[in-house]
Amino acid sequence: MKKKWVLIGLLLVFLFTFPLYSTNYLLHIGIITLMFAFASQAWNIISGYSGQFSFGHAAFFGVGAYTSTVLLVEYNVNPWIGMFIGAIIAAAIAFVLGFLTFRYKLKGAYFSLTTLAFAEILRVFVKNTDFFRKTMGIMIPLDINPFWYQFQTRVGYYYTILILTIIITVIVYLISRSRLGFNLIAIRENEDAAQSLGVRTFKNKMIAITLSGGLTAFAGTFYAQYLLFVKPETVFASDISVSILMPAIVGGVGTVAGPIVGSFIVTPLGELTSQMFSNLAGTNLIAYGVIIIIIILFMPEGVVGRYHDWVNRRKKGNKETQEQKESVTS
Amino acid sequence: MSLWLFIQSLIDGLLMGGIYSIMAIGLTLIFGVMGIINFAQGALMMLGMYVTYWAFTLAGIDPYLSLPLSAIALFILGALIQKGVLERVMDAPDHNILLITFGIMMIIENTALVLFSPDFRSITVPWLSETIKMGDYVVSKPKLIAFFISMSVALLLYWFLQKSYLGKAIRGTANNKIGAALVGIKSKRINYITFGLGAAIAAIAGSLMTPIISISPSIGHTFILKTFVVVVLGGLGNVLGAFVGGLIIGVSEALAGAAFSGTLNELVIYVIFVLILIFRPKGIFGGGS
Amino acid sequence: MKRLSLLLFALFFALILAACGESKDNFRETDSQQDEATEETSGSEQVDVIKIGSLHPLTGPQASEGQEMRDAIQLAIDEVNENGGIKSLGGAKVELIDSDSENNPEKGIAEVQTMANAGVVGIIGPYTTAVALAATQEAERIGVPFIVDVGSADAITERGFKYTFRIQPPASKFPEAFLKYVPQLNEEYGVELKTVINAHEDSDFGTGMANVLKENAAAAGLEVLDTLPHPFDTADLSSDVNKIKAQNPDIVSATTYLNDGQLLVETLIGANVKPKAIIGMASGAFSNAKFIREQTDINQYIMDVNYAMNPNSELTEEVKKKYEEKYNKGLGPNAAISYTAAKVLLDAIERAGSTDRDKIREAIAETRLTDHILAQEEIVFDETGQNVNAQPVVNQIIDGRSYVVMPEPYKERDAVYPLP
Amino acid sequence: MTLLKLEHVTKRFAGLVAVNDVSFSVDKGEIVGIIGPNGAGKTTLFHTISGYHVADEGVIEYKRKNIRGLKPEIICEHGIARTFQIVQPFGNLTLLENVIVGAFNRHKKYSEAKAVAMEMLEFVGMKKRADVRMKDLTFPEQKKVELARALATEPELLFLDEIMSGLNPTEVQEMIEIIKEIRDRGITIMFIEHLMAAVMSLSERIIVMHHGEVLAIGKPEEVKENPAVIEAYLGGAV
Repeated sequence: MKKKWVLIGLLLVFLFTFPLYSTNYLLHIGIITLMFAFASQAWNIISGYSGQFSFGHAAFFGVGAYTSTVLLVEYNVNPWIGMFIGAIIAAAIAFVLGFLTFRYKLKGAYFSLTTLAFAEILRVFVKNTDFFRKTMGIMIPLDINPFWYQFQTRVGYYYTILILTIIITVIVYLISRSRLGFNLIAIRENEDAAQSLGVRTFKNKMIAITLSGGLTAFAGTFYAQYLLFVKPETVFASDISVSILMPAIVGGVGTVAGPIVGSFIVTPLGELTSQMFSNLAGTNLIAYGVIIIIIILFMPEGVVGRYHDWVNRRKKGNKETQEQKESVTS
Repeated sequence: MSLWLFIQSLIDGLLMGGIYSIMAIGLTLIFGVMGIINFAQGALMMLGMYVTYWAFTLAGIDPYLSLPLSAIALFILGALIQKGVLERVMDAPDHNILLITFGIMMIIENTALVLFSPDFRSITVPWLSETIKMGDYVVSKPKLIAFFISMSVALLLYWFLQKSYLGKAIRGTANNKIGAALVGIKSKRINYITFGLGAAIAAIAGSLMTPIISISPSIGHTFILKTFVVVVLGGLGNVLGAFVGGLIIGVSEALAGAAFSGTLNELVIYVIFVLILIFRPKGIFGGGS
Repeated sequence: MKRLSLLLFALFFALILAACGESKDNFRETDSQQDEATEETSGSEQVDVIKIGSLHPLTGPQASEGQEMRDAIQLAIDEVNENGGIKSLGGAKVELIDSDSENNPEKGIAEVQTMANAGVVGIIGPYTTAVALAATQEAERIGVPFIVDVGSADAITERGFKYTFRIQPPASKFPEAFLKYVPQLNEEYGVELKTVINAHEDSDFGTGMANVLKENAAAAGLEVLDTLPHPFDTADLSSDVNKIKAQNPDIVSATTYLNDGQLLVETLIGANVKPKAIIGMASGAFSNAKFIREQTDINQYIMDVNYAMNPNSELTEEVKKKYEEKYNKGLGPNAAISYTAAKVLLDAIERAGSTDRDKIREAIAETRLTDHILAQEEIVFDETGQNVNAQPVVNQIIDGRSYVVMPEPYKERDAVYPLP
Repeated sequence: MTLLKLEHVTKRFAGLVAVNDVSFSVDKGEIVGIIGPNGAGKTTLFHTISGYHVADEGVIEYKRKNIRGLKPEIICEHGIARTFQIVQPFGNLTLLENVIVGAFNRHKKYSEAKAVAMEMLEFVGMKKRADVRMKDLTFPEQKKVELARALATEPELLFLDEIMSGLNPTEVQEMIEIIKEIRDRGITIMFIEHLMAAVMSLSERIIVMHHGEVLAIGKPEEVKENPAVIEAYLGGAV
């Protein structure tokens, strides 16, 4: 137990001091890594804990990006506030999506494909709506001022997303030890059994998807403020959905540390392959695909899942040897 | 909308629907039997296109004659993918399998990019280039052929699954793995065959598309999402459903395209999709083949 | 298995650190970055290799164009190297660092960083607007000159950036040119083609031009009957073509990429739709070398209002020939723009006589390049960084070749207008 | 005091009548066994009362409130818990976590739920292995944990569906003791069981079902001598 906290402490020290010895490039990679760790952590709530696998979290990401941007550009609303409004709207959309799907007990592939379609609906809607400037996208005017969510250097963005990621991780940790968390896992593991124990499955799933959607929007707002440009093709793309779910799966679905560990593998891995295989375009993506497949083949429960398994087995082993000793001595 | 526009759109929609259908049939077969949502289906189709393209360009083989060639080639590749990779994760959670097929898609697409270059390529087949004209209405020859082949594949596959021994074994595996194993069906081999068949059908779709559009390594993206819609519409795992689903999507897309401005017709497809999922979650024709 | 996971983890970090540790980079941005660049090079000008960067989509649906453009830059570099390198720097050789944007803005930023760390003195790219906006902003922060070869949104050069330059005309110039040239064509050839339907790919590239065309058509005496967007990777345009057929316009205008442009023409012909003119606006198909050469049974007399190479220049012919010999494909206008961008950058390095990014930036700003292959006057940048003389011309495909048909002095031959 | 009352409850599946016009009542503190040949509708009856099936006809009253048509989770909140004929574990969770899910039914705080869960694990004799994953247990062990999990919801009425099947004689004896102790804690119990010795020794009353209908209700001795019951069992055996 203590060892765990020491590790977390060390990690936090590393993350907080990272800008001191990092290059600008590494800081950018760190920011993107944390951003997807954040989004993946949000995804984890509905998909990891309650097992409802969403393939369309780009919907909420995009809503976060667009809401804060439109509010800023059209109505001069501060993005720090716009961020929360975006989250509320995304949560509302998630609520509707959840209501439609869970009400009719959609599960598995059907749920995944519905979320995918939902993200597509939003993308097509935005790109056909004059109010959102169609496919032209919206640029955020440069106005460097932390009060307006714009920082002189990358360090500001880094600490913003770092703190957001820590907050969401704490939230997920608290959920994982709460009634809600246990209910969600119970739903994932065995819905019938969960019901027999008084778990209100519909209500819990609704809470999970609403929370998950709303939180994902924060990452969207951050993305928009970081790049100062949003476009339906970039923020509602299915690529974004994949980038959101990949860290959690690689790291370990339904674990608190999974999405973070996963993102620290997946995102740098993409960079690494593209640097190592830069001579021939495409080879980098082949390498990336191969490595992702290998990771999933050999660690189907994700890196953190593997680790837990290993710890469990070691514990069990220790206990057994202890018991043997005891039986010998007695 | 004038009557002419309506009828012409209907024709175009039906023909395009035939193409969506054949894409969807392969996908639905794989899902129905193995429960895999195969993201690499579009990439497999792309490979089928290249087989036909090269056969035509290098050896002058007519695209419809190279159809068996691409089907066989992709059948083998599909079976190998199943044996080499997917077999190891058949019991893993759905999301793992999904990501694996996603990885396979990346590998196939970018290998094609490295081998064939990203250039758009197209073939011109003289006897196909004339359209059939009936008064004011026009019908594209390669699309018409694709439509009929697609329908034949759907019927053949349906017949195969219902009547042949192997087909029954495949259905048996789909319904009950353990039960099938008890009566001596080797589910591993059935899975090779199923994924191979799915890939072969994707290849047929690709070959049929080659005279119609330009091909490039990333062409699969154009179809994959729409194909998912079709598959769900027809009921995951339902072959005839996938065929009819394809027609429905083709027609609604064309009619919506005629009726609305912009690209809102895409919206129509997804809205139909979500409505179907909500009110008839097993597809219009119920699940299972 | 746990060992494997830990190993992988450690490996990634180690390699990333190694990859980035090679070149030093400071973490405080903007001002200090430039100081360092100055320090690095101000001591002596003994340089062996000068690196320039290329940022284009080399994978994914836009890879075809992206690789064509990257190749053109390589050609320009090879030419300089074969002619003794950068003379003002003692014959230093130029090296291309090429990178794949994957058409993804955050990837674009990372690549700009990587290239800057690798020590490039300037970057050329990136083909699409979303990447252009993000990448130029990053280049601005670091202080590395970024020459946008293709990247159409007007906004790219409207943000007051010092380090951003653009060769191609901004998007709004194309519909403006269309509205200027079509009435001229009407007058010159004695016809009245007034109604237009505009089919365009639906990203900012096509949509932006469609909007300008629609707003200003009436003033030019033209009428836009309908505007038909489609996704660039569409597999079917029969809906759009049916609408065109139903409304029977004089002119079909089109802003497309390659495959959708070709599909549009094929579908028009298949549906027996015969407008009196088909005129592209910056069409990726109608100015594509391969389309022009190979699709002769469908492309006869198609026009395109687009940036183009200067057909009456020997230099152009020479470059075209070299490109084709080297890469076994034709040099299209996009690649020509990239080639020119490389020439501008190389010329600036030569004049700056330094690898200092600021000095090179200044040299680019002072560019006066007359010896180039584009159909425009000398290349000069205004204070926003826009190549002011960049202008679209009217091309027409006749018998498998594209000719400039308007305006003087680039005109090669008379247009066939309207379609016979 | 009547705790549960069924009146003319009928449940059909596509023409097949699984539960036919069943009426009975259970008093607080009773132990009632349900027996009957395979396919008699026992499990369907449990499912119908606990909300997994909705009865087509009839009234199901619990503490004088109609609970017909309520969802399983609501019925659990009302105070009815159950185990399953085929165990339904949360395989990837530890025993403790499995039981905590149940304990959260009445307790909102993690620490409280954990304490209750520990107590229940101790009660069924599985405390030692609290940190083991459920899927690593043997079948009889899983049954015990499932019982602890159901008890952790703090029910007043407990349904046990063939909880002794697959247990060896020692384990059966243990289980009988556990069930008696549960009854002593004031929890009313209804259980389906094939093991006649266990049924006879535990039950205060027995309900015999056959072809979806109630064949007989009564004290063990009465039921044992009921000619219709003998007939049904012999008939079923042939």
